Amino acid sequence: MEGVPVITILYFAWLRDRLGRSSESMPLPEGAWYVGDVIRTLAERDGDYRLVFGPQGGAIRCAVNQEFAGPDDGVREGDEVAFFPPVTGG
Amino acid sequence: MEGVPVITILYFAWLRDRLGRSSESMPLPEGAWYVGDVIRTLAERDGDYRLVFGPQGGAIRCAVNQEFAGPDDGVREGDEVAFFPPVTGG
Amino acid sequence: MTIRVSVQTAAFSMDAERARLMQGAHEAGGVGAFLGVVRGGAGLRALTLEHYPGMTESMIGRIAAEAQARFGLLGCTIIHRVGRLGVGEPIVLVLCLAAHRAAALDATAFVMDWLKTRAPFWKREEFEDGRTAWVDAREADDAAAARWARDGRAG
Amino acid sequence: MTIRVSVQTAAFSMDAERARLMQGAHEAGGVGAFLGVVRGGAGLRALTLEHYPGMTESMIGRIAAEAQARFGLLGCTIIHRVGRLGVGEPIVLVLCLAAHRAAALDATAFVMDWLKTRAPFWKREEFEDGRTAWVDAREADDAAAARWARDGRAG
Repeated sequence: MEGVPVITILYFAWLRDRLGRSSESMPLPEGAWYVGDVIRTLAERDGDYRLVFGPQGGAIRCAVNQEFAGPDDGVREGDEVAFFPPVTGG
Repeated sequence: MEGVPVITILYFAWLRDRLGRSSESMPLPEGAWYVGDVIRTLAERDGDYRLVFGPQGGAIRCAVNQEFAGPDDGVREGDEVAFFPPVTGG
Repeated sequence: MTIRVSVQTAAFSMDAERARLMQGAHEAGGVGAFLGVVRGGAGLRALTLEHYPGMTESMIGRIAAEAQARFGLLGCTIIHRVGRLGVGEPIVLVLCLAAHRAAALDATAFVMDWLKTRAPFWKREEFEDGRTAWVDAREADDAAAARWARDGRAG
Repeated sequence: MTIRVSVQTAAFSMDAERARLMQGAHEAGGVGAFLGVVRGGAGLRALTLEHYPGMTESMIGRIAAEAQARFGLLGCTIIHRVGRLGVGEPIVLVLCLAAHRAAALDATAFVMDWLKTRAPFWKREEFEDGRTAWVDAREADDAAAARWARDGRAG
């Protein structure tokens, strides 16, 4: 995999429980790449990914490099992209 | 003094300092009697009383039997009538 | 609903008062609190707080009961110290226990505003140079208390 | 201005945090506070709090700095626990130090409203019968946070 640009994806709370993992690497295709592209790529996978990231999934929030981000925010090599439910702290 | 109806008067904060006492008894004349009458009676005394209760005195509050009261509130035998500056707790 | 009112010279512990207030209140979601201290500046060394024993406790008890009714509190603790207190020392502690945070914090503000205008305490300032002076009531405190009468938030 | 942020599993002491916050702040008039606890009911036994390490601390630090700027705070302490917490146990402590009570209490409400909507924590409920369920975000919390954007009180 050396030389292939990747991003790190993190999952929290029920997303992590459902997907059975807390993080993974994803190779980044050439060209401009956005949070929305990452979500579409994950939704095209089988099984739980489609349930979580597809149109039937619950409310999901995203952060890129620990800043809240939306579908139109860019993603670059080495970025940390986190997906999680709306927060419930306090 | 037995048989003469009296009220107890209490002074707090700068009123007590100025008058040099924290309490005193005052005989109650016959007939209806109000807080305003007590203030006028005190203001007619000499010296510090006139300064405290007269028109040149500072802001004063009153309580009758530990309830805030105004000049038109009644005063009866045995009542505890307190005079003090506006409160500054908290 | 537990109301605890104390007028005392001794210091108090927020932790101990919080534990006492919450005892058995499993439906509680949080405690709103305010701790007032002697503010320094202008050469102030200490305050001496005086009060009207009996009337103080009765007025504070009523303020707590009013807060309970308006904000649906599960409990309310109000501790007010008297005597001589140096700069930085705690004067007053208000704790309001409620199911939700908005009620707890609004009730705390309500109690403080009314304490400032209805509870018979008086403060005498003592300065570094030995001078002493009674503190004047602030008109801002009357205004703060009055807003609860016209405020749509409650009653 | 002292900002202290901590995300921890350990319990905390309001008295110790209050003393630490006020150290040397002689111009302080009071501390506004909120302590959030695990609310019982409906067979709840405990909550488990999870967070996003790194982002949590950074978001809480920003919320504290924003409160400091809006309300002129002299100091702000925000402690949020994570891990498993039983009914009645403290989850979060917010302390806001200011010259006057209104700023201290308004800042406390502001911090809590933003914590609920911006800090990446998630709660999983655990019931007496062994069932567990992730807590859904409340729309009321978004509304509470949004009011600070249109509110005339600050900024």
